[in-house]
Amino acid sequence: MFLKRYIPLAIVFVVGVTMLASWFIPHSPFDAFEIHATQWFDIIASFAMILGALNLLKIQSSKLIHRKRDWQYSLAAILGFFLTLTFGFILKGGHFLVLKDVGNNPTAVVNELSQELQIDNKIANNIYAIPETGDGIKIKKQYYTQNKAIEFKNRLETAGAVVEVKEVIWGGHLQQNNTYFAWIFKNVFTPLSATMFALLAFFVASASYRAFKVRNLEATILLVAGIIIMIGRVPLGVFITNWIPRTSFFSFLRLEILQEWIYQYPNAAGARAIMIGIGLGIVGTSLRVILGIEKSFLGEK
Amino acid sequence: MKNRGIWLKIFLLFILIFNFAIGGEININVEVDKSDAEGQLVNMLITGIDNTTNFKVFKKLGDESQWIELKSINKLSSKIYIKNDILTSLKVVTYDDNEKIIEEAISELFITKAQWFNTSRLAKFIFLLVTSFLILFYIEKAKKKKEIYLRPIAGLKAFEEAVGRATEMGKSVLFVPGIMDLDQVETISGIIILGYVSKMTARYETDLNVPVARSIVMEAGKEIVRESYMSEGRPDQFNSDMVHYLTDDQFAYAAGVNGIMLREKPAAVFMQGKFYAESLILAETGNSIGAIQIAGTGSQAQLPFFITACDYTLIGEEFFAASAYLSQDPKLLGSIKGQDMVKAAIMIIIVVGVVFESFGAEFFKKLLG
Amino acid sequence: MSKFLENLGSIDRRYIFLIIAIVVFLPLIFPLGLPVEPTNLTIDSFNAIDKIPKDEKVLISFDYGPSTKPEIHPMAIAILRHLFTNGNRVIIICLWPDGLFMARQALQQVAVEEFDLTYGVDYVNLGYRPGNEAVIKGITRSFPANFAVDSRAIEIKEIPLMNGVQSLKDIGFIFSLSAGYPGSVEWVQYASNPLKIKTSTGVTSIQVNEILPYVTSGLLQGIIAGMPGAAEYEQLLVNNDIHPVIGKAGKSMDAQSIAHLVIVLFIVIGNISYFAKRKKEKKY
Amino acid sequence: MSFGSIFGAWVTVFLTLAILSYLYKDNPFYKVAEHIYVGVSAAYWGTIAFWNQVWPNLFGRLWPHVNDPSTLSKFNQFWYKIYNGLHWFSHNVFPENGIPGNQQQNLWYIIAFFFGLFMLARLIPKISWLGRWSLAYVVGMAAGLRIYGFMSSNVIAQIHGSILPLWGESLGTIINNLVLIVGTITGLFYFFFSVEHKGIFGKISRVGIYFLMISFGASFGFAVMGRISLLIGRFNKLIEYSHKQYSYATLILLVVMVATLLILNLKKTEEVT
Repeated sequence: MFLKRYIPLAIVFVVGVTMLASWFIPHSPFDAFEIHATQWFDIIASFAMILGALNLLKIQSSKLIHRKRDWQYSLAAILGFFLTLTFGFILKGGHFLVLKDVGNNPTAVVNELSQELQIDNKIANNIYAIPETGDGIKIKKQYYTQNKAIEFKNRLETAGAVVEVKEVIWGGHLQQNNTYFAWIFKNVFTPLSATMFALLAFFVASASYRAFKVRNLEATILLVAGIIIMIGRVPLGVFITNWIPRTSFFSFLRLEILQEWIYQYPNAAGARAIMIGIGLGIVGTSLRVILGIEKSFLGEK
Repeated sequence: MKNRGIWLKIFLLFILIFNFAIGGEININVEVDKSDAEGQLVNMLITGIDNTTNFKVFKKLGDESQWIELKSINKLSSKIYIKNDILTSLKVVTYDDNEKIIEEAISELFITKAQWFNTSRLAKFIFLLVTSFLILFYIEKAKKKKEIYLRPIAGLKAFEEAVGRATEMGKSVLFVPGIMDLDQVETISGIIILGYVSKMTARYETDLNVPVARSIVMEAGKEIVRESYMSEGRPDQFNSDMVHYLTDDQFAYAAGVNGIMLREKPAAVFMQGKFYAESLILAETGNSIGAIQIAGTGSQAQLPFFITACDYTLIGEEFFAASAYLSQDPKLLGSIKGQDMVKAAIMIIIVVGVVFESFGAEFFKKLLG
Repeated sequence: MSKFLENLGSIDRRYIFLIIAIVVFLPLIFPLGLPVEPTNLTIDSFNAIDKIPKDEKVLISFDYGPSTKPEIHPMAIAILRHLFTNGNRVIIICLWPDGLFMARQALQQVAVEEFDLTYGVDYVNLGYRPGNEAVIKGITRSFPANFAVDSRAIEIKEIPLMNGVQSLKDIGFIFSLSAGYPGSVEWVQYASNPLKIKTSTGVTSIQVNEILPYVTSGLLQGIIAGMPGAAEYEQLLVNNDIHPVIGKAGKSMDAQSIAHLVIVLFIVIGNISYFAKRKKEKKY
Repeated sequence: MSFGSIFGAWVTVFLTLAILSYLYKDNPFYKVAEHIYVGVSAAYWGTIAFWNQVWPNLFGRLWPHVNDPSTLSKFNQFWYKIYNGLHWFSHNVFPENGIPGNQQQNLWYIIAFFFGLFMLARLIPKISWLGRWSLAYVVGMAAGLRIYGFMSSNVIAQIHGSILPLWGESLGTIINNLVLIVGTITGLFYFFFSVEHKGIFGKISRVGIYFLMISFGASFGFAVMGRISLLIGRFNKLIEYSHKQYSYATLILLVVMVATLLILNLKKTEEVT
């Protein structure tokens, strides 16, 4: 009972108070609290991901084993999961060459290189002046498979160069291009998230069609403000009210000026009231959590 | 604290005039700025030259040997950040037009110490104390006086109605606790609201489906839903896979939840927590399957989309007050009343501030930093 | 008639999706060249660039990144086309690290593919230097001190375009492509105002209000404001037959304008049918 | 054009069209894309979390790379023996002599290690209560961390911004300031919970609601342009991949997918009638 109830509440109180105090005490160790506290959280969250992944696999595989509806798609999810995991931890790719020495015929080496990648004068004159002792220069072309890299190495060696095949180090393979992981990011992950994001263009239209109705005064204000801003921000809006001269007293009725005024004053006022409300809501909830008044998320008993 | 600064300025001014008068050789004074919050700021003043001659300032840390040039310093008197607890000294060197050194001056050694209280955050500290006091005061008051009036919030009244509707139609209730992790206060609030909704689904024996985007939220969700089913005496109804993990990715999660909505066709959809751009995708899909949708969030940028696409929306502070409303726990109701008093104080501060500002007294606004 | 109006109110949302898809897709293939009415801010900027004497060198600063590329990159393409058509020589520097990639892409498209100019003579890319406004302050005194080599690691001394350019005082016109800090504000405060050099700028639409005071006080010759501004500039290039066809911003603005108009039409139709239904309910 | 990028283009086009097909209705293409997306992204973020968080910040701090293990202190000699066990487990993940990257050793992170393990204890029912300690840490940290940020930026900064002069300025500025002040105060009245919104109080909060509605309408209208340009970006990508160098990926896939959906539709209506 003590372990399950009071220790967690004590942890919440102690951690909450020290984190809050760290904002007001610049003296060490408090000044580094925020960085370490958030990194501790990231570590806990990363460990917890194992639970999430196991839960996902459990549910998808139970759908698969019991042939529930749409089980074939669960197969796609599980395959996608393990494929990405292998690219993350087992199969890396990202092989590249390091040119150690040019040998006695540098021009042959350079034109061999220029077939494979775009060479400009900067790289060319670097190649001529390779220092003997250094660890050579890295050729900016990476290959998924090792034998592709070896193929290019042999061609360079016939031209007299001394070349070494190397691999992107583990941990660095996430951002380098031509690694399998980067391929998944570029060709699977980015199009899916960009297209999901783009769906919003359709939903903005259907939501405004359905919701912007002159039901009552409030809905009408919502509608009028929305339309003025929408039209005022495209050249069409400028076109519609171009007849009002800019210098006249009524120039604020020009759509592009009116929309700016609405956005900067009434909208800002409303937004400010909501922000203060949210700020107080968060301060209130956080205080209730730290002081143990709100403890349902830790389980009553 | 304040007046020492003025004396300092008069003293430095005196040196400036004195030096200038007799054209004495160059001098560099360094004084640790006590009023600075982090205690890392020093005031540097170079005397004996005017700002037409080009000069450079260098810094040397106690034990190291060579001087490091401070490139961004180009004014004779400026504030410089110096790392704490290291003996440091500054040097100024003047050059003529073709980069030849004319003369040099080195300041005495000094050391900056971090302070125990960040004085520039005093106003915020006081505000925090007042807010906490008001909230605690009204919690104590609420414990004695039982009933506290809170104005009705349409969205919260609709909770029971939405779960009831799902039960009649034999459909499930879908609860989305936002897409962020438990390190956000809105997610904590979302999980607490899940506790109350799961009490209702336990009572009405309705199917509950809680897809989550973070593993920690999954664990907290399982914990609170199990407690709700226990306290409603329905442990048999509880199945831990009600709360299940989809993915950490924002839009993959939205795609997954869309899939659940289209195939399971829940009759009631709750979206309570922190949301980003995917809010409208979820709300529009929920609307396309004809479900009652009740959203609640503190994410200001998403409120317009929830307002237009959902049946009910808890706007900002209403979302954070939900747990007090749903529990009717006197302590929580008291804390909401405390928050109201803070709002009243804020309004008074604004009005008083506007009056002062209109009559040109700017000290009031400066108090708030 | 009222039956028709009522059904109008409950159009299947998929027709709305279809209309939006068409309205956004078509202008990307067949640009309608909707009449873009250039506003004064863009015209002032266009005229200021058009009036630069042929032998004056122009400095362009690339201060934006991939996230603000849709709004700012079309401006970079447009003014490079304008300057190269007028025969002006261009020196490019970048105060944002990503600005370097944006500059390379723009130069590749305009200077290499469209105008086939020679690097180092007609244009030079001095690359990115950290230090924000300190870099601007530096080049008001001396270019070599801050840009010893260009973005291809070639000594400044060996670049023909750069000899005779000791500092910003030898530059005729400055154009800042700015998405925030450091950007046009810093260029006005540390370069154009103290040295009295003619300057104009292209910014994201959110910044326009912050930059407007500099135009009214004469420190800036016009502003290209966000994507609408870029579309207007492209239209001006077409009107003055500097470039045959409108660019990416123009096409996107076509799609934006029609899409916005269509959404407003949906709202109007929705309300008409809403009133038709309410009128009918009142009768019974 | 290497095979990798052509194949990549085809995959990109297929997934883009599969997600867009969801607008028509739930169909096999969307189901495949959705499930692939969920599976891939779960493992994707898991990998990133390990290589960007756990590997450098936890293991990197417990066992930073040491060039010559013999120079270690007595305690560290023993401590790095545990690391050798991990090294035996996987050479890729735990390279020789500690984790590269210039982290200093910080043994406080053992506590974070245990909080992480407590989380995993949720898998074993008997000791699953240990997980509550980690939850308690996370919630405590969240509460303590967010109070200051929201109090200073949401509350105090907004109060500071609302204090504007109503005298001694141009008429235009005074009107604008008045709108800002009245809007903020009446908006706050709407958020009053413990007072019944009736009488004068009701009228003020009604005005507050009007300001809130202007704010929602305006930010909705403001967002429309941004959302449309996202779709423009996707269509530009589809147009780019419809060219010869990508062997007409968009055109072919579009025809194939639309045809399949029509056939599926016909088959479904046959079963129904």
